[in-house]
Amino acid sequence: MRRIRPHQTQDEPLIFERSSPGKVGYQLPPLDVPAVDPLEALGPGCVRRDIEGFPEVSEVEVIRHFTRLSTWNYAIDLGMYPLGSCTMKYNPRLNEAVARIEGIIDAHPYQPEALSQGMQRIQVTLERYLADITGMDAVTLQPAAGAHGELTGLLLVRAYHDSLGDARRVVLIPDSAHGTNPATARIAGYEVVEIRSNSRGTIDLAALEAAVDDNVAALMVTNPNTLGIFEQEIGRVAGLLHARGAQLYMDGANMNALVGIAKPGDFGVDVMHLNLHKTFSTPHGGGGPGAGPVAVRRHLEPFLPVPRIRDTAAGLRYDWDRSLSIGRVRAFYGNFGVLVRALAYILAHGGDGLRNATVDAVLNANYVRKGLEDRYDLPFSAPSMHECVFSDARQAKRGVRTGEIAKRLIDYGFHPYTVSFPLIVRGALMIEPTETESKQELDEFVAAMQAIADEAESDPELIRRAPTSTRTSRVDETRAARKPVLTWQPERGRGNSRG
Amino acid sequence: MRRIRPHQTQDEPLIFERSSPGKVGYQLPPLDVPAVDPLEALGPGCVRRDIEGFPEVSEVEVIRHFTRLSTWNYAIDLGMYPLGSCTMKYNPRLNEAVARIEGIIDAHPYQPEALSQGMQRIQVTLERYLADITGMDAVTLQPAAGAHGELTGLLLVRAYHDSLGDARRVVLIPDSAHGTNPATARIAGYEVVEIRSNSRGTIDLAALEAAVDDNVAALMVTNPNTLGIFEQEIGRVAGLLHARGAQLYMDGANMNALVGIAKPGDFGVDVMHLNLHKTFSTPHGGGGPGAGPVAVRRHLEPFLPVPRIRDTAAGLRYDWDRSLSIGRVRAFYGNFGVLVRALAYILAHGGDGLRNATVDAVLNANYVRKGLEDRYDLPFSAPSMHECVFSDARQAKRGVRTGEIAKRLIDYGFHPYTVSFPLIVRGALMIEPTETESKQELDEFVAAMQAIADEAESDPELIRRAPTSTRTSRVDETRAARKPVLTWQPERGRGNSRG
Amino acid sequence: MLSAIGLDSAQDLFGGIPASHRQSEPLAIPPGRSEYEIRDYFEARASESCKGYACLLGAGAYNHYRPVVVDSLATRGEFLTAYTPYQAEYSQGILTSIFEFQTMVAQLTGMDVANASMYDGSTAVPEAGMMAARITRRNRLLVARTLHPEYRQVLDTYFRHQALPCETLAYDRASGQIDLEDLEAKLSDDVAAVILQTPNFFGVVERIGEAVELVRRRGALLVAVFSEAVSLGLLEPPKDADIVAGELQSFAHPPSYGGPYVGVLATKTKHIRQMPGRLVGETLDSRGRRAYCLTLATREQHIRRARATSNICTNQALVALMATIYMTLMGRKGLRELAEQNLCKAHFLADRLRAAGADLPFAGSFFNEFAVRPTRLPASEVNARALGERIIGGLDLGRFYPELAGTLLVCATETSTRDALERYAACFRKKGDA
Amino acid sequence: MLSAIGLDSAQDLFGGIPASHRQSEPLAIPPGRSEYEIRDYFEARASESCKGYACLLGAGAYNHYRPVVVDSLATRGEFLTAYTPYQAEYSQGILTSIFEFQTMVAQLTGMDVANASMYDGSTAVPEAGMMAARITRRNRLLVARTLHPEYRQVLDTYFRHQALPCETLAYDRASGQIDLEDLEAKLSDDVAAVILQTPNFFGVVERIGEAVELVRRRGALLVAVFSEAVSLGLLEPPKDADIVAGELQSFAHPPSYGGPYVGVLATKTKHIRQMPGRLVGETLDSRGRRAYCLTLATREQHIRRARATSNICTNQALVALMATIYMTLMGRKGLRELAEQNLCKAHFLADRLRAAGADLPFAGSFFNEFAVRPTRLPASEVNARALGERIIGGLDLGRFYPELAGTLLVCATETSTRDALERYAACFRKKGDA
Ligand SMILES: Cc1ncc(COP(=O)(O)O)c(C=O)c1O
Ligand SMILES: Cc1ncc(COP(=O)(O)O)c(C=O)c1O
Repeated sequence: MRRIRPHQTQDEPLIFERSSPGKVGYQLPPLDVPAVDPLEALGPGCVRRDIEGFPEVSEVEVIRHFTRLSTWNYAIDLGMYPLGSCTMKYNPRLNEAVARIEGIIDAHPYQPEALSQGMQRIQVTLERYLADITGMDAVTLQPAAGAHGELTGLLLVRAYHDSLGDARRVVLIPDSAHGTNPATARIAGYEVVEIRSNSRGTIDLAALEAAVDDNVAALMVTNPNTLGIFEQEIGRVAGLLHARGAQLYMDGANMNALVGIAKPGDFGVDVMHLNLHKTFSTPHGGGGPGAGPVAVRRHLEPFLPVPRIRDTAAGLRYDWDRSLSIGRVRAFYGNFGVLVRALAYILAHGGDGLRNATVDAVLNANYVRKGLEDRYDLPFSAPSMHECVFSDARQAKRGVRTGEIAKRLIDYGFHPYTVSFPLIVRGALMIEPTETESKQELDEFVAAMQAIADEAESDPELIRRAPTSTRTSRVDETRAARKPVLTWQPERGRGNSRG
Repeated sequence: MRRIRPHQTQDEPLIFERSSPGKVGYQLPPLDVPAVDPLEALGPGCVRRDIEGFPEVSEVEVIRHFTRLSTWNYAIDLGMYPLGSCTMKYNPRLNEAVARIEGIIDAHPYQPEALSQGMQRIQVTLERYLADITGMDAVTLQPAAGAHGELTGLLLVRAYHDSLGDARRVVLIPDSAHGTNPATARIAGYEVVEIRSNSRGTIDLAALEAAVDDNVAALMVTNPNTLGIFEQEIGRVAGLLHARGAQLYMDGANMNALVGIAKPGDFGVDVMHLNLHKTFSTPHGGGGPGAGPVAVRRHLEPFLPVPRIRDTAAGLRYDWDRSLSIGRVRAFYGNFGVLVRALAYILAHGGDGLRNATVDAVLNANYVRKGLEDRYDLPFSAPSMHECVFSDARQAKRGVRTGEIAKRLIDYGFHPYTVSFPLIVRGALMIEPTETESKQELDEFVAAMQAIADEAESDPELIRRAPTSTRTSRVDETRAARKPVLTWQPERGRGNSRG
Repeated sequence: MLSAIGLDSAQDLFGGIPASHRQSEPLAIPPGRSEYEIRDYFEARASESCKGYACLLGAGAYNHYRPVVVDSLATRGEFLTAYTPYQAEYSQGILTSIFEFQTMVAQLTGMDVANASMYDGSTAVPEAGMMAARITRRNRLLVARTLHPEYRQVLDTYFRHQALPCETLAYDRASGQIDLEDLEAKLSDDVAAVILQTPNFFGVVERIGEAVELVRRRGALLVAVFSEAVSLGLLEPPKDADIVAGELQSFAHPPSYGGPYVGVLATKTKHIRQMPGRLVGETLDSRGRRAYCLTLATREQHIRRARATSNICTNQALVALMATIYMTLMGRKGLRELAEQNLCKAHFLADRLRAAGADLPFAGSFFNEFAVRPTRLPASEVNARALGERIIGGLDLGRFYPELAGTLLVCATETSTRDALERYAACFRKKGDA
Repeated sequence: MLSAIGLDSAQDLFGGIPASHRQSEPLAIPPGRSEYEIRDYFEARASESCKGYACLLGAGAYNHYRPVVVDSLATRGEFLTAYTPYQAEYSQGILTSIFEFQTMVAQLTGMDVANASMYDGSTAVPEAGMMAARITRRNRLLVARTLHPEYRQVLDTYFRHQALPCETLAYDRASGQIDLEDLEAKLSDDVAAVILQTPNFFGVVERIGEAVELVRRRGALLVAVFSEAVSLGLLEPPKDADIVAGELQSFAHPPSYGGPYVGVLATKTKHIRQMPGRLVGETLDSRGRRAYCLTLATREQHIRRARATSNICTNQALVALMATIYMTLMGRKGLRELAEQNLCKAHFLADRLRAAGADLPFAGSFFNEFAVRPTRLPASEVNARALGERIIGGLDLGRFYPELAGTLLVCATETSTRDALERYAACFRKKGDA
């Protein structure tokens, strides 16, 4: 299989190393009002002399700098990006265009409500669709990402219990959970108790039953879980919790397996978040922005962050007057531009299209699983939903670990899968192709993974040296952490400017 | 010098080899009028069955296909592009934005003139600025590129002579001229007589004098000429021609050496074209679009293509009623979007900025010349303007020719200079850095050229194998021409789909 | 840097220019403006234009949807800021896409090969005419009056000086198609080519098949022209023509007040050496891998100079790339569906106009535009009323065909909403009419 | 593909979901729409917004020019569609740009290090507060009432459940700055940090220097907050603070109805191990060449889980990239010039408003926004008149400060034309006033 070829890429120093005194990349219109002396207006101690070290380059140098840098990245636009749990699907360009429409991109969050009807309409429409998709009763769009949604959700649970005079201290979290879940629970003021998974890879019901008591505020469950397995007993889990007054929180990062097929509201979930930058295709942009709306059942609705939007005779209006609200989790109305993109995605797909996407996502994951299960160890055999998780058990015998297989995949022109997560699988390979990959792309991926399995037998050293096809070979992460260099310093820089 | 590094690039078959039946990349809105049966509306013989072989791919496949392809190109956005005679300067992104403003991009050429005042204002403003820059009296914006401007210009000359009852058959062209000049003269119905250059690289005045007679319609001269040398005798040249009733046509491809410094109208030029895609920075786009406005002295103005724009009491109005006009050279009003970009460029620079750009362009060319004259043969020593022309005489002794030095430059991360042009220099290296290159970039270029000169001495074979750093090694152009394959054919294709 | 080259001042750089030829006054162009002032300037010009109007003009410049993807890709610096791909090893991206362009244009037009682009449809026509003259070594051209009038004007300008006389072929007043009898009468053994457009300027599908037979009999070539590329999604391509010349503006490029557009020229394999313009061919690299490069350059001006097949150099590569991306997105099915939608919209409009009492003077079948004569109001009044409704109405054919003054050429595409079409039809009725 | 995995129907794919949990009804979401219908939908929403209005609102969301270059680069697929750069060898582009971002933010704020971004300014503040609590092992926070009220609300929400009490510091009614006596009175040995914003919510430059001294004496940390990043082009950075938390929206990201923005958190080297969020560090690759990677991940949730410094995972990388490109374009000189223009515009507006009889209640110096009290007309009427002029006037401070009802917070930036400023000032006069 030949998916990549060696080619040249332009090298480029740090922008600071390109600076020459006096250069600028941008011209301002002339000032049309009288000049003011900063020293006079602000007082001498308040005015800075200079921004030392700040770049001084021309426009064409800016263009080249970032264009050159960009060529060192992999991206969905270049090929499959099978990061498990990340749902790296195609990001439609239309969504970028609509988010930049004048009147949207330049709307000010404090502009009069009468001038904000379109912006409010976008919010209530998206809220309604997300409520339908999740089977929940109300949605807040304020959280800026998944982890932020988790925090919002747990604060809702906390406020709910407080309102009943029933303060609780513990949140239960399965050992397969994503790291944000326990981190969030702590920030929300809870203690975390871990629940072990059973041999099927799902929640151990007995362990759960033993752990649930009147001090438990909620269980945070990811469904399908991080093994890509649907929690079949989720109904009983919900029953157990509800019987003791605890809430069921669902981490909806894996909703790409469920949209249009199953609604969390139908299997007992009380509160959940969605990652619009996963399931709803808003671009990852190298690490954000995202949006993490939270959907709740009716009993939690009074606690949602302010403001809510109400439909009044005068039009849509913000409602600030909600005494039970947990308050704000973010200024203004969340990552609005991301919401616009997600709504565009939903409108483009429609109800049926969303369901079809789910079917294709699950089909693609199972196709990859089928293609690789002969060569890689599958620690859990339960049916896979949108992703499948292997372990490096077989390759480890030859001294080849998941992290190295991942690096080798780069030499085949694919971005690696998610490495070493979930933690309950030793040496996990977590693969999520998403629905937007063609059979052709999947076949090439499977062939690459098979070839690497062969190499693990025949030439493990080859894998350990990978990647050899990129401008930067294996990066020394230990060195970076040992003596952190986190900013450019003029003294150091020049020497290895083309380093 | 390390300017490039090896990196991987994604391979990609032809789009036809990616097709799967039924796939589409785009959805249309539902039809809001009754359906019509094509067979009925058009008659059976008129309706095609299918577009055999046309692509069938999804949107993400389209994105990846062209993104991957794009990574195989060099571009100004990646670095210096020192093609002589091509003026590959930085293309400001702002100009792309303004050309896409609603009301401009969607203006219809036949929309009522009352609704076209903005479009006409853009034209007259650009005409006025170009007239000022060239020192001429009137400008037509209709020609679509330089060669098209040449044709327009010669037809103007022809019409002018015809109007005097003085039909002439010959156009004189220096041997250093660009190929479009003689090709154009033929299409305009003239015979071409070549004028040889003197030892200084400029027009041989004696040869010219000998050739000018009453049958000569015009001399087409490039100034500065294709050696980057200003035709110092241009005043006398004009005198010679005018004395015999002939016209002086100037190929303005090299106006980047003159804008704001000297006006062709001041040294006897009667008619000339400009290449907006060179001097005025409109992007080359892999070979166009361009625009080739023609500027004329007053005596040629009556012959300009229709329509002209007149300022009337009712506003700007097209004037079709010009009995002496040569007619149209293109439908509508030329490459309007290119005109918009060029005007934006002029507005951004202003008069002084344009002049400064010229100074920098000439400075950069001379800086490069200085850096290389020790290592490469300089066949003509007259002062260089915006470009400098070397020959491969020294390297040829080691069997290394200009075309090979050019390919080797690729391995240093630079696009080659113009190869083997002008024809009067054996083995020409024609280098035009333009004003938008920084000293840093020029220094790297000079260093690369010097390194290649060293290699020509030490390891000529290395140069002959170049380029080795690109995904495609030396391309066999002879094979392509021997048995031309100009379209993809299904039978052939599959075999080497990742060829 | 000045000192590095041994000069004292910037003035010295221009020592090669005689002082008398240097300008003494600065340019009369105002000082440089900032990005936002320039934006404001063009926004102001745009506001003196068609913003917010529905447009029912076609006539060689068509309104079609433009998928966002096209611009997202075509504005990548690697495409936008590259030169003509003379250096193949550094230009495989653009070369590959041009090869795809050539292939798709050939598939679309039913020809064997196509070049890498011409300036536009209007200039592709004289290039086709000159090519035909070279092939046949004949020098007369017969040109249908139903060819776009501005294309005819360009043809005239090009041919007037080349001893290539052009004669016009009449059209049939009933069908709006070429008058075959006139063709037969004018065809003689010195005719290099007959040039027909289909759908023609009136929107009427031409009788290519019948014309071809007559043309063949006299050993002339048939040049088929199109200005509305979308029609090729549905109409039988002019397979029997010898040369096809056309305009691909409809494929992802907006009207943009007339340009830049992209002309195409396609033909049979046997004629490629007479073809103008750039061609990309398939070959191998030194390691035997498939590669592309410009080829058959011996036809071109930079090699053959005065004897080149054309003087064209810079062409319309970026617009051709946009068309390539567009054709790829729409694909085999999408282009068909698009063409059908155009057909339906135009026929809907025709029905509504007839119902509003207008006459359709031509009986020939049409694709997405057609001629219509208002009967209850003068054409100018119809359009004035339409403007009041923020609709730009059809083109008065009297501009180019005096005998058709008061007849409008209207066009409806997938972008024309039913509402706009109905409102335009209403403008044909007198106030108070049913 | 179904058959390749041994299934008969798509239904079978969902065998893992108990039938009772599968939905029986399809989603109540209308059928998929085409690109142009979606565009129309959002154009319609946009037309129900601020299009065509000049906006004099600031208050945490600022209107500044956005150079086209920013979007041209940030929308390149290689940036737009990449994931968080966990795989360093495949992400050197984004890693390098983040390293540059960290450096520029440090230069701008006068700190040693900055992280790779927080959600926004409002959430950066509680992260800074928690960080201070970890560093000092203390748990009380003192928060200026002049901190953006919505930031304070977010802080409350975060802290209410963490046994981290927040107390508010009064402001001086004359200067609009923090009341230093109140600060001194409330400072005690259990205070982790004092949180001040400068310029504060009223636009007034805060007395950071004086506050720092008091804070230091009690062993607490000073957290300096900014919401208008452009001010740092001119104002002395809060070098003496221990942590700087802020919002970079002003750098190339339009107000976008409140998001996505980009928060930053910067601090002194000694505190980096307590810092939340991602960090990029410099290192070498296996061949000894400079390279970048995410580092100090042991602070983060995916390694340290419940004991992480924060739960943040996805952040605002793309907006941070836009800010990086913007800072690079403006550069050392441009940012200064920009800041000066803002200063001039705001002071011009202030002069005009005073001339129109308005009161500026606070004496503290201001950058590009300030509080103003109309005296001749009620604030609501001033703004209503301004709307009639297509100007969105200032924010009534009564919304957050009942005692300031009828006082407006207005902002002028380089985008505010003199004409708009003058017309707004005119709205402060009674009709017929001089
Ligand atoms: C299962 C799971 N939960 C939570 C998160 C956190 O979401 P975010 O990164 O949007 O904060 C992720 C994202 O990686 C995830 O995969
Ligand atoms: C000197 C000279 N003349 C004429 C031309 C032809 O211009 P165009 O390519 O715009 O037709 C060129 C372009 O390469 C040139 O360099």
